[in-house]
Amino acid sequence: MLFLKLKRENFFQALGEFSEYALYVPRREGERVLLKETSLQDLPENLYFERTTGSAKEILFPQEETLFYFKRYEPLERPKLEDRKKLVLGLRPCDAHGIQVLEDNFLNLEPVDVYFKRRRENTLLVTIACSQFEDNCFCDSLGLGPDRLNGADAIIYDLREAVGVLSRSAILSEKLKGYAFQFQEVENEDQVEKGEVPRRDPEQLPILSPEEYLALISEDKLWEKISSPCLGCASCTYLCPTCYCFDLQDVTYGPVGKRVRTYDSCMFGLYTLEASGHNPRPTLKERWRQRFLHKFSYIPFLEGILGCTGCGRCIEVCPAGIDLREVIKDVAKFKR
Amino acid sequence: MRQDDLFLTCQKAFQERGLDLLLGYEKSSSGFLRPAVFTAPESLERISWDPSASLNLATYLPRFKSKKVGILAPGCVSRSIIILINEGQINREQVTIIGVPCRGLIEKRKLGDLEGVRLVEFRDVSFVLEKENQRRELNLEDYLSESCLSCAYPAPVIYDYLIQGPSREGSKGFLEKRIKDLTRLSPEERLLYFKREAEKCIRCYACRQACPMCYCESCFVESSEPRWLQAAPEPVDNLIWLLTRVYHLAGRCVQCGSCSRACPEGVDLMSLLAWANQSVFELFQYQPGLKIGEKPALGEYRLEDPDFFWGGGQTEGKKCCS
Amino acid sequence: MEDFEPKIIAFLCNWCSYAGADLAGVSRFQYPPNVRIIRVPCSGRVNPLFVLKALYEGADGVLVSGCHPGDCHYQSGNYYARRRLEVFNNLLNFLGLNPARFKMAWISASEGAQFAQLVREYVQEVKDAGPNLEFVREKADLVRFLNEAR
Amino acid sequence: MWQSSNANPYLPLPARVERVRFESEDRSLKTLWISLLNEKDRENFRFRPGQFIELSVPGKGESPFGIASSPHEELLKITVNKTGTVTKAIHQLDQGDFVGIRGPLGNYYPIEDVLGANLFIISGGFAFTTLASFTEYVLQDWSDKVKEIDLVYGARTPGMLLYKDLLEQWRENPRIKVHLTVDREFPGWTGLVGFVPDIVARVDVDPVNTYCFICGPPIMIKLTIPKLLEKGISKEKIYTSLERRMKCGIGKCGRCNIGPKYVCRDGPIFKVSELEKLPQEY
Repeated sequence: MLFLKLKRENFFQALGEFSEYALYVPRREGERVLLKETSLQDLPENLYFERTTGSAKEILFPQEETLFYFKRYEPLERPKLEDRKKLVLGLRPCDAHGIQVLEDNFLNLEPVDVYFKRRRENTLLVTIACSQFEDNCFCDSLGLGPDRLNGADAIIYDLREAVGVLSRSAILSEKLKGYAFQFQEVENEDQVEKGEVPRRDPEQLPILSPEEYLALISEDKLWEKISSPCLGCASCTYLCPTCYCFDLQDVTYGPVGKRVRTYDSCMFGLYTLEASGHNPRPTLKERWRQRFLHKFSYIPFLEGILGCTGCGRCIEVCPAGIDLREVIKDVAKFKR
Repeated sequence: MRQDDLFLTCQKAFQERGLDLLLGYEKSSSGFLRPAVFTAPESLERISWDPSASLNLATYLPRFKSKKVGILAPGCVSRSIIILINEGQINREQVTIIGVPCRGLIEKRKLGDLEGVRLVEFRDVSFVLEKENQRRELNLEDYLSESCLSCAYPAPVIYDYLIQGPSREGSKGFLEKRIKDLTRLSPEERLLYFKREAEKCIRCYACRQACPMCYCESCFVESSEPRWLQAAPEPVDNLIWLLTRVYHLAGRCVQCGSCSRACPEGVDLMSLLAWANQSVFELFQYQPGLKIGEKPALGEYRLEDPDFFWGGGQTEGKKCCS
Repeated sequence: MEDFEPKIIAFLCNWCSYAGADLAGVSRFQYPPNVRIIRVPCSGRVNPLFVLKALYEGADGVLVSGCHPGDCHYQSGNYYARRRLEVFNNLLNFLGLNPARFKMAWISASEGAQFAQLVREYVQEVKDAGPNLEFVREKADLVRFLNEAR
Repeated sequence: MWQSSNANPYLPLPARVERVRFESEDRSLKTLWISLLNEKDRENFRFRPGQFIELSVPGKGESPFGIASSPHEELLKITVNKTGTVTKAIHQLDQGDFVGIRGPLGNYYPIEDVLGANLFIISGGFAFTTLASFTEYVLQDWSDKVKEIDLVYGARTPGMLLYKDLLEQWRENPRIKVHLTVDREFPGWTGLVGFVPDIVARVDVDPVNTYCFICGPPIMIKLTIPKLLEKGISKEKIYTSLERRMKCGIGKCGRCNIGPKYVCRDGPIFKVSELEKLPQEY
């Protein structure tokens, strides 16, 4: 990892080096903040970006994606891989944690998902350490913190006059070096100067081990209680930075068609409904158990990291007002 | 409305009616209300009702077909219950309606930057928020949902128990004005407006799930045979989804605004819904959810209904909005 | 748009309008060939989703026709259709869809001439409105692939 | 499994339907024999009984099917029950139609782990596919390395039994005891009558040195396992193949998991002792 310090104006100049990359930043559009392509001139001087309404996953794992085109009555297929290079600036450390969870699923567990891989290779993710806590966010309660590199290629720290960049991407390091007034190799991200990072007494959340969570699998009463106000919509899962479940569907036009991948949600009944009519997760109770344990037990089991980033989006959007922090506490009460 | 009145009435209803559960609200840690299912009279101490509620509780009723259920009901919820009864989803005998006065519900989205703050209390015409130890008093009327600003029936239409207290005065106007403004646009501009709204939709179906009238076990939007539209959120696909849902609710929607408040992307659902209801009213003089025993407007007909078909009697006075 | 030949889907009820269309043919009443007919048991069978689906898949206009009020083979199907489709039509108008995209009509089994006239009128209406570009599914990529794959 | 990281695991291999046959009297089950079009794919496609493929009907979608042919056969055999959109489309396929295949996917019945033991193979309905493949494979390649082989296979009616040609061959084969059963008496039926779990209870096996392999409808599996436990067979020695709704087949899309295990990637074959630790979501 390289830690670089740049003067503010030099930092913006340095971004000029990335001319072959399309620049994406969070931008407000009415009530929503979306990742939008933008020009270098339109970047805010103070490098402050609002948190995106949806999660950052869409940059690597869009809600809708064509995997390949095909002819229906002849053996002909043509995969569609995206080659566009993107520099994504202004996401949060929690977004980068979400990307890490996605990377583990799509890249680290065999087989490798070529679509995700290609996008990841073509994307430079530069996050910015949070200058304040957002409504309902709780990454500090999960031990993640608003100043961590997580799955990003680099993170920017506001050092007042200067900009600090901690980079683990060779491309980024190489291009920024020439503009930095100081740079050094670092082993550990805690060694670097981070400027003012927001601190508060984190709310204590009892996070159990994956095994302890798994042991709660047949606590029907618990899952029933938690799921009882749930409406079974997908707003939490579609906005969640770590939810990666998807559906595959064919879309046709005359003799040709394409296979499309779209988001799917474990909160939908159809998600697991088998053609025979049998549904292994027939009620919201089983679906909630799946959603919770996937994040807090299965992902930690399989990938070694927590499947929740603490971004708080699910809390904000839940039409039934279900608060994941309280769910975490409720679940812990059942610990044996 | 007094808290102890609410608590004691609910407790009384629970015991007198032998309820299995009672649908109400409780305060979340931010002070805003959230739905809660109360299964024991003792737990009712937490029950609460104020303008920070969002979801229409009648949405939960079809889940409890075999249970005796109590429910807190302001005007819109009581009307939803009437429709659910009329459409055979629940029995009148199984629901105990605890009518509550309604001063309108807050649209959290309108709080904008203030969102996420703690709600401290409600006063006569205002409410107090706290953010980072700073308190602010805001005028309630400025933050009410669009649906509540055009609510003709804030007080419960039917009830078994009634909690006393002031309700907002029935008023039409807000959405009616919005509709009028929209109809002044050219059709092309209107289509563009609705397409832009549809583009926001992420197809999470929160609107459908938050709607008491969307109780179908399987929804056309997820049908695979035939597949009406794609699961992918393409603009026209989204438009078909929104439009068809609205059509299915024409003359059934009580305009409670539950779907609109549930939408994570802030799609304008109310304009279409209000227009559909207005059409039904102007064509058939029908208002949903006011009388038990009534059939839904599109589930019946009269011989003398207006007829705008080619080759039919009437072609004059055809309502079109351009 | 001189040479624009619209594609129109017509949902005709089996008992009146379909017979009316048949009569128009048998009687050699001339009408433009832009109409593709789908026979339905009753105008009351027409789910508004049929209309949306037809437009979505690329139709430039959709016509629904049934028996005149009072003549329904099933007593009341067309009365229901009258209510539902009018509300639906109102919604489409409010949405800003060109009014030519959807038309409702009554044609009896004996109205062959009227059917021909209706189609002539409607085809002209849709021609004036131009092709349906506003309410059709996005398929440019598939069209491109089809051309390449040929 | 997918060897190369460069391969696109979502891209089906082009294949052709070579032969079709209605398998059951009610024509709800259809068997297809399929060949891969490309020489190289044919060489690379090596499977073991128990694995499955994702079969694409382009334009209609994709569904998982257990491979029913033995690894030595040239054509891949699958049997499809007509239930949903994709399977309906598959039923309309005929000789010469093009399809797509992804696979082989999932794990397989671990014959190497059970050498020297008795095998008790139990199946019901049209879930017999992978176990038919397994049985044939064992008889062909491992016949001298296992002891007794018992097969219990049941269907609702005699006409619903799959692969009658194979069953006929095995009946002649002294290496295997075949117990066929149907739900109730039928004119002309000379086999057993009764549900699979009850027949299983009546078959005499050595509880210490017997490995069981079960595949069938969820209810049959649930009722059969206790019968085997009653005989004193250890949970370690009972293997069962599970079925779940699947999309990707490679452990990415998220839906087929039971606890932290993905049926498509870690299964579909599990020991009962493993399943016990997972939620009862099957």
